[in-house]
Amino acid sequence: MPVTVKTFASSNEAAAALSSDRTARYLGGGTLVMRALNEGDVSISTVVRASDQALARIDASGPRVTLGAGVTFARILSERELAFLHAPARSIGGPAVRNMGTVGGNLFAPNPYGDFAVALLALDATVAVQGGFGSRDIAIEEFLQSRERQSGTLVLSVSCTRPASADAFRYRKVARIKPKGGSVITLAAHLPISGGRIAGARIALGSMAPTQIRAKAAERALEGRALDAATIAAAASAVTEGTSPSDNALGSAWYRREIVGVHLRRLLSGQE
Amino acid sequence: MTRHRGRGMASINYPIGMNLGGDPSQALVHSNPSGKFTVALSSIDLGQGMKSVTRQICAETLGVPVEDVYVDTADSDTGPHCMGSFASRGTHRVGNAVMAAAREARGVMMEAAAEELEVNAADLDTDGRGNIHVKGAPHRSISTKDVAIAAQFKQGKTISGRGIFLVPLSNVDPETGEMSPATCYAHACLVAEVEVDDETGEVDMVRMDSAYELGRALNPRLVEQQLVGGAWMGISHALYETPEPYYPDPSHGPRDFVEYLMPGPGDICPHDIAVLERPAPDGPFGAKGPGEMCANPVLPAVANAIFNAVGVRIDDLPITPEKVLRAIKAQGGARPQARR
Amino acid sequence: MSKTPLQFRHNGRDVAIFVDGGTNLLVALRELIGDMTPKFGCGQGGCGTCSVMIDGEIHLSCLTLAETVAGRSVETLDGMKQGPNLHPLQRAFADNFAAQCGYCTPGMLMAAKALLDRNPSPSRADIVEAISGNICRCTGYESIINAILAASGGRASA
Amino acid sequence: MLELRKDIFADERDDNLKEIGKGTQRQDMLGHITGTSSYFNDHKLQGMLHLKVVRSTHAHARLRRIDTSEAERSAGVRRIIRGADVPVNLNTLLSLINFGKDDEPSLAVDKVRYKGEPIVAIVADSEREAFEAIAKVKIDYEPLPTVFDVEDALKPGAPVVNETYPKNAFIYHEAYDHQRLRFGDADAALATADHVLEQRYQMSPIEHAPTETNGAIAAPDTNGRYVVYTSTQALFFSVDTCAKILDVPSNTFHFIGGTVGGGFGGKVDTLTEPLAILGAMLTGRPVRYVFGREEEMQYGPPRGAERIYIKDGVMRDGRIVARKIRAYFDSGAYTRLSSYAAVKCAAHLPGPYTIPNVYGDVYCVFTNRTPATAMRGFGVTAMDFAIECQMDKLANLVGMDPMEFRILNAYRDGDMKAHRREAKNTALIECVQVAAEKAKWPIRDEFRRASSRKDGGGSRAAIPPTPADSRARPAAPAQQRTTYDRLPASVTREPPREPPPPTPPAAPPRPSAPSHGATRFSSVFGRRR
Repeated sequence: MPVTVKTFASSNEAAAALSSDRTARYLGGGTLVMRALNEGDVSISTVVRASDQALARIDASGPRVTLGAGVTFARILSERELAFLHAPARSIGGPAVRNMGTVGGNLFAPNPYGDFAVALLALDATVAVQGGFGSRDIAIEEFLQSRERQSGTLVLSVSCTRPASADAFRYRKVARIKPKGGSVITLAAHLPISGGRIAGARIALGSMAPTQIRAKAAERALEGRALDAATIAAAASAVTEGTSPSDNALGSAWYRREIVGVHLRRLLSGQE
Repeated sequence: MTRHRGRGMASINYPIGMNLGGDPSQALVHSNPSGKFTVALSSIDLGQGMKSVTRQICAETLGVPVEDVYVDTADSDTGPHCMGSFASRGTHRVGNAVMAAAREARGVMMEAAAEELEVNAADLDTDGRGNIHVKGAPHRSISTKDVAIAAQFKQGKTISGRGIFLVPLSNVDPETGEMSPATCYAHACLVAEVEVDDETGEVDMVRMDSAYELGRALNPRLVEQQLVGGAWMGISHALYETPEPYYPDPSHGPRDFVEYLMPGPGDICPHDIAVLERPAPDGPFGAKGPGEMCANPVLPAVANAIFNAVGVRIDDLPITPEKVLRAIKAQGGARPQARR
Repeated sequence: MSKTPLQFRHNGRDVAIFVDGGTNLLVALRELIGDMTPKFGCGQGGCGTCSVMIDGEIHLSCLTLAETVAGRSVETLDGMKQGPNLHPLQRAFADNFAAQCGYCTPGMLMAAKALLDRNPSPSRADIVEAISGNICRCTGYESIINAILAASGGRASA
Repeated sequence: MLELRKDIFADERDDNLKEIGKGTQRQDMLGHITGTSSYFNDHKLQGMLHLKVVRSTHAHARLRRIDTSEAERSAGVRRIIRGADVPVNLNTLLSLINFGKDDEPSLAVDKVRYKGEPIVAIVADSEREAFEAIAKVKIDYEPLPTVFDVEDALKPGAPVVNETYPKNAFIYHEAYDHQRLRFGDADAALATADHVLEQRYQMSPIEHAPTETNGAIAAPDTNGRYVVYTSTQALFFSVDTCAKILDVPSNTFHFIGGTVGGGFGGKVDTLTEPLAILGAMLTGRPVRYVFGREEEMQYGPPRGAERIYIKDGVMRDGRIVARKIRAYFDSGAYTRLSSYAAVKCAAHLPGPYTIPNVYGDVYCVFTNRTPATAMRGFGVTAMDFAIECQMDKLANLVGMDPMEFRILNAYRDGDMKAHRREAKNTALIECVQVAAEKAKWPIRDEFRRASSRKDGGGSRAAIPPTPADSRARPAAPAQQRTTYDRLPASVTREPPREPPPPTPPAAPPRPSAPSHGATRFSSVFGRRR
């Protein structure tokens, strides 16, 4: 049986089709669903698409930035207003993958993929989803933790608040292969500074747990302090707390635990 | 200081052709009526340049321009038997077979030319530009095209040749291992410079300098392709690759090019190569085979450079950042050795 | 029958085919149109041998649902020559011996063209980035980088 | 950057050639840059079917039941192929040169020996339909104990991986579970050495990862033949292997290949051609069988892993006086080419150095992993890694510069090698000298003046007295026969002679016997003297 492709004009209809059919998957940029089909994943028999232009919209005019789920990484890189997201967008794939892969799809990408979601987690993004019962907003942390149950939902957009300064948001993907390789670990840090002190620190990690997670102990070590060497060292030594990395082809759990503090220290102190 | 540089070296040799011999290859060469030649092989070009190098060998042996030769490969109906493209045997074995076939074809071509010029074939030579002339009298000449026409339509001769090359099979003494594994060997020495991050165990290649001895560089550009690409593969074997990252535990095998690690275009380093040519007595124009041995010296040279940089010996391939970091931690930190 | 009609521009010519649901663009190009220049290397998006340009942007044809190119323009290596003449990139790849087995070459050339179409004088770092999604197992990349530098008027280091 | 050092060995070369030595453009370059080079998969055949295999999900298991009834009824399925459908469902690649015993089925019948081993092949109208049918094949496995470590596999009581070799090791010369190399008295020399260094080295498997995966398209041709487009690296190896497995004369096939998207050794094993042809025979239609990337990476054969122990004796002045090596090739579940790699490895010992006492035992061991095969540097890559890391350690141990240490111990023209043949045409010293020069690595004058053509031979040409092994000869399975050893173990044998010189390039070609029918390479040269 060939796969059935259903294309809808509105995301409402697409979401309804998706939630009513367990064999249906939503086709974004194709990097997940087309690969699964190419590799013989027969659990997918329906591919759902939506031509809704809202899914490809970028709203970057104000302090709150909204990215349609269908926005590609290449489009993010072409928007000067989205400079704070350029580093994570550029860290994904090669140019072809960036022309195809989408913000929405990245939320579903399993290890060792899903680097953009690490950045969004540090930025405390909100995910707007269209479920069977209408649309709603979910905090990204909750979305990622319950990702296994989200496959029947359609992501509409992601939004976050623009960091106050270029320095307040930092991102690093540690890969074996240059310039592009799978993530050994990925780190993102949002460090708003208020009166010389960090207020509302968020550190997100990729490949340090089954899904992207926050390093809450490291956040606590930073909170309310100046970003000096002692604070950075305290955050670096606390960063493995609560993590549960695994072994995979790119590195072992041991190695990830060993280096995550080194890279957090380098990231926060501006070292290469 | 977290990054340390070090240099290491290694030298190797490599046997040419299937171990113990017994691996024949054949070639057929024939001319069409315009004096253009086809080489029929069943050998394989997998990128190493089989078609190109046998074309040059054939042209040189026939004494015609390389443009007048085309190599057709591999078709089991038209190409005579060849053991295959492996064991660094292509240039040496197939090259010799092509040379033998081209020599026989040249013999017929010279006989046909001699008949046209009414001289003795032994007094003729080729100019490599498509003409055959009387030695010492270049004006008494005939083009290979005219010779081919005359041979085909007037003299009834086939300008063609058959060639085979076989290193006879050697047996092995079960008690001592006495044997004749190969008739010639290629050689190499390579110096690798690396930079090691002692907090992450990451190793970056800085540069490589090498000398490769391969009998004769039949085509230096093809040699360069093999040596540059082969050394890249050596880096890859040294630092990155395996389908079983936790060998002998078979788990976590890579499934795609993100999980299977090979150095990307941003991981390469300058590589200065010197090529030495000590002709092999039984190689075609002395050639051995550069294809396989080029990667081999890189692996130990990199391992030895890492020791020079941080004082740890990693004896398990691939040398991953994890292995380097574990070893550095086990010895209580990096111990840079005397700078080389 | 559940075939879907599909029309698009292929190297400047309009083509019309019928595809099965789920057919990717690589299969459509190779098996339905007969353009064998894009190659299958992985079907996973990891090797770049199937790279084509869609509306001037580089894409992986193996991960592109064929029917999404309806009405769009698809360029492959088959359309790179300018009439009978080689494209400067093709000449530069030849001059720099930037192909060995040749299997990655179509994808590399498309990735390089996508770069030069937007950035006619790229730096070495730009080139490295542009081909970072394309695997070559033979060359070690150096000759390919040099070829692209040469085609863009830069000086190759070899 | 490549520099030709024409000044070195100039007296041995004629550099006045017309085509040789020129950087002529590749014959295939225009095809490559225009995308018109034709690989096996670039052939579009009318009505082509697609073959996919069901692979074992266990590394070692008995197959209790294989139920394909639901898969047979699946949409688009043209034919299900089981082991019983394969005319000769047991083969070993090197049976073509009469080396080793048939030990590997094309499709597993009663047992699987590695994860990913093919059990059932499905031929369907589309790849999707083949995948759907695969999902409907039910296999009842009885898992068996597994062994993954080469040294564990050789221990008594280890699970038997491959019943053809019940001790989990390839049998050499009907006598030993390893290939030996004996030259001089290594133990005596170790006892008198100033320093002894024993080290362990290991290499994990390595995947060839050619950008083009393994594959073949087979189609019925006119007059009862089959045309086969293939990615093979060894055309006649594939032709003859298919003739054997499918039990038909080799001229049934018209194989076309020759332009291959990288191989590096990974396209010698003839894995896709037999099933593609069988599919075409059973359906009367063109059939394509091409590996997906994950199949290529995990179930396509890799360069096998190796474990190596080296024990060296070195004198204070830097001379190596003894080298003792024990090496294990991890063949995976079947022999393929690892048995041959071990012999090549033994021949390579002790590396490009003249060492008066050398002792080597090289094992080819079976484990429950993907069978290994040849790869660029076959049999040598890991050993070179081990030897050259060891050389660096030895140089360090005696306080010598590693370049000078190599030159001191390098083999030279006229020296006797450990496999008892004279070293000729050597050039290691010159390579070390030039690499040192290029890298601006200072070496002392006496080492700069050394030459491969000087100071070899003489006492270095002698074969030293070699004590017979004290170890009892292990009992050998009676049925073992290899090219290497046709004589019963008890017969006193003549040592192998230096073979006659190879066919000189100038010699007129010998007429070749026509290749037809089921001719095996072995019938051409498999006899011993």
